[in-house]
Amino acid sequence: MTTSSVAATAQVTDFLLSPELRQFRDYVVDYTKKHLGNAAAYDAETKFPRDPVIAAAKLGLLRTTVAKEYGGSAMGNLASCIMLEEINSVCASTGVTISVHNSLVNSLLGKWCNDAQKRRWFPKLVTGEWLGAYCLSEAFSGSDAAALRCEAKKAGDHYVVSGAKLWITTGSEAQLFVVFARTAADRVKGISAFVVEKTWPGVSVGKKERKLGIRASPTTEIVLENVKVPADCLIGGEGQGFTIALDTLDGGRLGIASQALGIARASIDLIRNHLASQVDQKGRSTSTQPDQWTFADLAADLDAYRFLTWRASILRDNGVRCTTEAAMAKSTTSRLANRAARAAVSILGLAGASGATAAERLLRDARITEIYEGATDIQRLVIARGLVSPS
Amino acid sequence: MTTSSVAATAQVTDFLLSPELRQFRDYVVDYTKKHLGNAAAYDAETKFPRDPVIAAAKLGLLRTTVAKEYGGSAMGNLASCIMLEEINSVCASTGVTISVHNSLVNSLLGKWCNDAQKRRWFPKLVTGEWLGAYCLSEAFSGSDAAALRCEAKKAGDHYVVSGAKLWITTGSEAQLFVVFARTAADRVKGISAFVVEKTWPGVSVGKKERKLGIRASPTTEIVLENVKVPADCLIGGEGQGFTIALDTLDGGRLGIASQALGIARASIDLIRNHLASQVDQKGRSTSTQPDQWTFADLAADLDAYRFLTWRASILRDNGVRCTTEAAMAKSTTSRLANRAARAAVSILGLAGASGATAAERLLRDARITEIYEGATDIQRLVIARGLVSPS
Amino acid sequence: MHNLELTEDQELVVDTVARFAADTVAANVLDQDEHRVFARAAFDGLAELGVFGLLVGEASGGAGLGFLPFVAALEATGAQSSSLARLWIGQLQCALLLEATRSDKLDGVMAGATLASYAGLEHGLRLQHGRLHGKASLVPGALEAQLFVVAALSDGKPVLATVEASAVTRAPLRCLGLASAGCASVGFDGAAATVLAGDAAAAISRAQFAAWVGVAATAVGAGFACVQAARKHAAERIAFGKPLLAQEAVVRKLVECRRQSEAARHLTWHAARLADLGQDGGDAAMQARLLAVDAMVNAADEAIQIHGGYGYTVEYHVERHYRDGKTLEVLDGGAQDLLQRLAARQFA
Amino acid sequence: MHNLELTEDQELVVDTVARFAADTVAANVLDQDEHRVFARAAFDGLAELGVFGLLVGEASGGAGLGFLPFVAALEATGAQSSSLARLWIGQLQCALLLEATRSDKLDGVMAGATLASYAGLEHGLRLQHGRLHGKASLVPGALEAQLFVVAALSDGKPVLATVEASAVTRAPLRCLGLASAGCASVGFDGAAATVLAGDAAAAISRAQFAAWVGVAATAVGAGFACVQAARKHAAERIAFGKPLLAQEAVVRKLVECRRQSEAARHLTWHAARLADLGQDGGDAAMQARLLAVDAMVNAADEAIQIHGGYGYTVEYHVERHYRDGKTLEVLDGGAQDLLQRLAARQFA
Repeated sequence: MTTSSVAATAQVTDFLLSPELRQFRDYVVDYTKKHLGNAAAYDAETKFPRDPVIAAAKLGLLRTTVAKEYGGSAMGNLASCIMLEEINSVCASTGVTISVHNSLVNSLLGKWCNDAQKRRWFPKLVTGEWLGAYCLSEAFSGSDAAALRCEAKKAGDHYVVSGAKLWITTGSEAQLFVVFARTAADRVKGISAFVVEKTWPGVSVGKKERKLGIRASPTTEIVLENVKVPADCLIGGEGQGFTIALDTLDGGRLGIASQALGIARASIDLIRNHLASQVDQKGRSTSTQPDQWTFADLAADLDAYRFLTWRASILRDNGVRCTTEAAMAKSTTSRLANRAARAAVSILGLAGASGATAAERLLRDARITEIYEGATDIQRLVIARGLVSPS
Repeated sequence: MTTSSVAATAQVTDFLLSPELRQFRDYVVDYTKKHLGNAAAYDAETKFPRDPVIAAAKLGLLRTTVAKEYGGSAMGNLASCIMLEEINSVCASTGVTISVHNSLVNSLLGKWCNDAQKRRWFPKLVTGEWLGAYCLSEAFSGSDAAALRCEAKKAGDHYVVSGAKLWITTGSEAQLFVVFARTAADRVKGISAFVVEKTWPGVSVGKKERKLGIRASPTTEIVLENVKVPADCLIGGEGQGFTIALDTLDGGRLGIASQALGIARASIDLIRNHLASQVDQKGRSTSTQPDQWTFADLAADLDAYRFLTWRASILRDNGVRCTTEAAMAKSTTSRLANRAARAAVSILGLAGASGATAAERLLRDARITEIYEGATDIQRLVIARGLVSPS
Repeated sequence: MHNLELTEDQELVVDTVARFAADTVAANVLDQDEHRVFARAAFDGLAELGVFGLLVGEASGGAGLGFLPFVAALEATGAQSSSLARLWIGQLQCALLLEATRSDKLDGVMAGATLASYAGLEHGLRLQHGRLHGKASLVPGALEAQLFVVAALSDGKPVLATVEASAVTRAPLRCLGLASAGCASVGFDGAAATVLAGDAAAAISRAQFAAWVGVAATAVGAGFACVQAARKHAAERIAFGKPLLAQEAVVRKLVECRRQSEAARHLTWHAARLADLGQDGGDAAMQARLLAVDAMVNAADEAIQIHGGYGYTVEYHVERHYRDGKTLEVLDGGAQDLLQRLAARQFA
Repeated sequence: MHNLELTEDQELVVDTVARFAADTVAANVLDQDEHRVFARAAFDGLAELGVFGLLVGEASGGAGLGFLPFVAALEATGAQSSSLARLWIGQLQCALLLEATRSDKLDGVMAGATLASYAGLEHGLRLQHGRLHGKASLVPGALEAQLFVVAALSDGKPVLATVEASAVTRAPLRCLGLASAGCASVGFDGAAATVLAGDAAAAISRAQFAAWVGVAATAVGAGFACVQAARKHAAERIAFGKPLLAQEAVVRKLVECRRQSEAARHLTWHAARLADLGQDGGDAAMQARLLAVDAMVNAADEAIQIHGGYGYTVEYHVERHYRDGKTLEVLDGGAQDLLQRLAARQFA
């Protein structure tokens, strides 16, 4: 575990972040203020936030989950979560781009690739020259990931990969794809993971989805037609794909949990500002009790579920399996994000729905957090399985 | 702050309790197993759990919030919370007795009394020879505590205290009362705090409430008829009473939050056991998805809100004001306890309502946690006030 | 109060029951509940009003007035006592079952001379060679019943049978709620049973329906009663210099609770109307039962909160409604069973 | 489908609208919504059906058919397009207001020749010396309206006035929902207004009522549509070797959603019935509106979840219903306003 170096010292002591992490958070806040001002425009125009992502790369935000020997900053999962909460509180499309790059692609490569593979791809990934995408879902396999059909047939020193991957975040912008494909019939043990580069013959970007939210993050189909994938692009061993996919998703879920925290916080801040603005001529609050109650409940849950997210991140940073804890973090934060965004629209009223404030965008962006990288329903079953009959 | 000695070292590191606290928790669990087996009978017979409380005293559980120089173990608020979660997961009547004794009475005396006062009362309180009660509420002042009418008239070297205090936990069993009374007309600044001993002339136990739950914890009226209270029983200065009351309630709320956590956990454990018992002949689970979902959501919230409670406790242990954080802890945990207990009754069905399991008692006990030591509604306003216009 | 377009006969029954509930039942309900005293006098009072044959056809000696007045009268009863309402529902279920199977025990049950309890299929009882096996873990009225009407499986098929109380083993329960309803567990232990003739499945369905709309109406009445009680307390209780009722959040809760009970009431009426028209009101009845009980529990919960410490004592009605609501929820198979039935009917 | 005991005339209108909605409206609704195209053709289609005078008395040239067919027809419309339903509601509110004030503009509005938008008191507009001041920050239909009917305060009292579209400043909005309803902000900036005669307060109340039951019916229709769409997807989508619909938790959600919309529907009908009987249906209408919109948002939310990634795309209807539901919620003063009104009416 190359990313576990941070865990030598405590990251959170008595519920306070370490000074290093607080400093890092300030650094990220500075980035969001300088570079994410156009979030609403990117959304309206469904335009990929290229400049913000490049700026993030320059500031080193695309290498937090990569070991130092490969050019990363090895800050680990908790640092990534803190970063992602800040970024997503301003722009969820930028947020998910970075989350997938760091929490899915870089983390996966760092944990499962051999040294040669890491030396081959990390130089481009840590600088943001390349963005990464994670290609697991297909038209007929979403929550039921093991039902995937994409095929990888061994042919000498390479594999021939064919299939269509759906719902690929950053699909049209990524240069490196982690592709899960079937090397054998066995439902679970027949799945293997590969790195596929965009420029290889047979790789193409298919249909682009038009979505409710995170509209500036391109979600596309990735079509693989008889793509010759060199055998040295196999990640881990044949048949390890499903294990890799699930393990990686534990980390990915922490990224999405952090996205949800960011969206929730932004929504709660809108409500707070609205309440603060409701004063009579003498400066006394005229906000209604029911609105204050809603705000109070949301604010308490924000703190509570952030702790769940941090806890799971630290476990992962320490190399401890955190499947149940990550599922708790994702299922609670994603529901909170939706609840908070809906409340913001309700409480802001016409200003919440008209587009005059960020509320309506937050509501649309929030909705994806309950769906991708493991739907809420699946998270609940994961938690129940983890706690009712511990394995 | 005599109780802050524990805060020199971290109590919770990366969301894990310190070894000392884990050891202490085991110690308390051992107590609950040995001494709280008759919780259901005490409840059915509305009988004060005297033996369990005496056993707790012998094990030193009534002195955790008292400084060592006065015979306490100075373990602080977090340790108390951990203890109270365990005790309340088995018997909420025993739990609230200890919570009031430790979190309200002992904490208050330790923080606000002078040395002579402490030397006078703590020897009896830390051994459990005396139990303490906290007398703030009256018939016409509950949430609106500053509306209290109980009078304390200065007369030379003593005060004459008259009034009736309502909803006094441990009322009929306590030997020492902290009584809030009015020494001047000013709504807030006219309130002072006194120690009143049960044996003093004019002190009597009034009506005993018949309640939905915590039936084994006697809730009574305490009637004060021209009680001569020596001036050296005034706590702090005249007019400091309301400040003392509110500050103490921050700690008390952590006790009740812990009670709620215990009740929630016991309810969730009932659901877990029920789900685990639902298997077919081949050992496959036959529990329903909706029940698993309910369980998963409750289990995640239990962890989340426990962190809120621990955070506030640590702040208080460190001498940092935690009014907002304590309100977050109490409002979330108390609602969770009720939600969990209601779910347990629903999921256990007839066995949940018939008295065949603890579910129905948990449901009845849980309901008080949203009411006493600051109703949920008030906690929400406290949170909103704390966060919307920080003072 | 209602908007049911009842006939004069129906209206008379409803008004009579409503008066009886408000005048007579209300007087003892707190005390009886606290001390777990069986609501004998109230049951006898209902018997005198002749309402146990409300749903039984005139040909069988009943009033044949249908479900509409039943739900309206139960709403009034539920406002005072869920224990009594549940006893009434059980007695009426037994009457319906005995009517359908042409049992000679019908008259005694309709008259209230025989206190009868119904144990439904949810208890998993079995009938073999004329004897009943199994245990019903919680049956309202069972402690005082003279007669049990039992739905059981015989060779995997539903059958109906009657069992004399003397043939069973009963144990009183410290139930969460319905403390005046004589709830008990009933062990059948091979008790001799009289198997009833006729279409058991159809009769059981009708008895279930009666419980669904009956409990729904009871819960609607109790839900409104909680709102009413909370409103009264909030109007009288002064905090921070004004009545609680002047606090927006308090009133908001009451508005929300009332809205839920109102919606449940309309679904209940809809189900009753459909049944009286000879149509299938099953979906509406189950939906109404689910919504009404949720609304009752929620209203009781909020009413307790508005009462503060007072609401936690047995001197006010709201804690009783809270316990009764949760107890009503788990009876008749519980909410889970209804949701599964609805799922099968609507989405299979 | 319904159980409303409509007259033949009423039934005809409802069936015609339902067919029009299912056949014609449904075809373009996704595309128009995605590209924020105004539902002109559908509006004109409704005009051709002559439904803008549905609530206007026969003496004034309307159909005078009352609220029952209105809510039934709007439910069918809401199942397809909340944008169109909201346009209809606005047009009909204007017709009611113009009828009450005997305005000569009524005929054009009833015929649909004049597209009219209503800006209610919630916008805080003021009338002084025959000119309107203030800004309405979100008005459905405003972008395309030829005529505005405006409720404003004049010396603190409510008045009604009409304003020509040419006199106001309009800005299109990227609203959360109702993307085909031509939502815009409207600046009145001293626009010359024609003050309408008659009892403004009474007319405004009636227009409010029409919006409450109208939005309630729209949301009921959309709520059921979400359940239907989710059911369809769940029946087709295979996961873990079986259709989603075979998963208990999925069906449970659908049962719950349907139950909520069903309850809201009955409250809506109840409100409409009371109004048609000349009674006060205000409480029921507000309760119905609150419940129906909540049920719609919840159903859309669950339907998106059941659709998974597909539900997040604009190719399915459910994300549109989600946005539309939240947008319907904040119009007409929003849920807060309704709750405050109910509080004042029920607990003051």
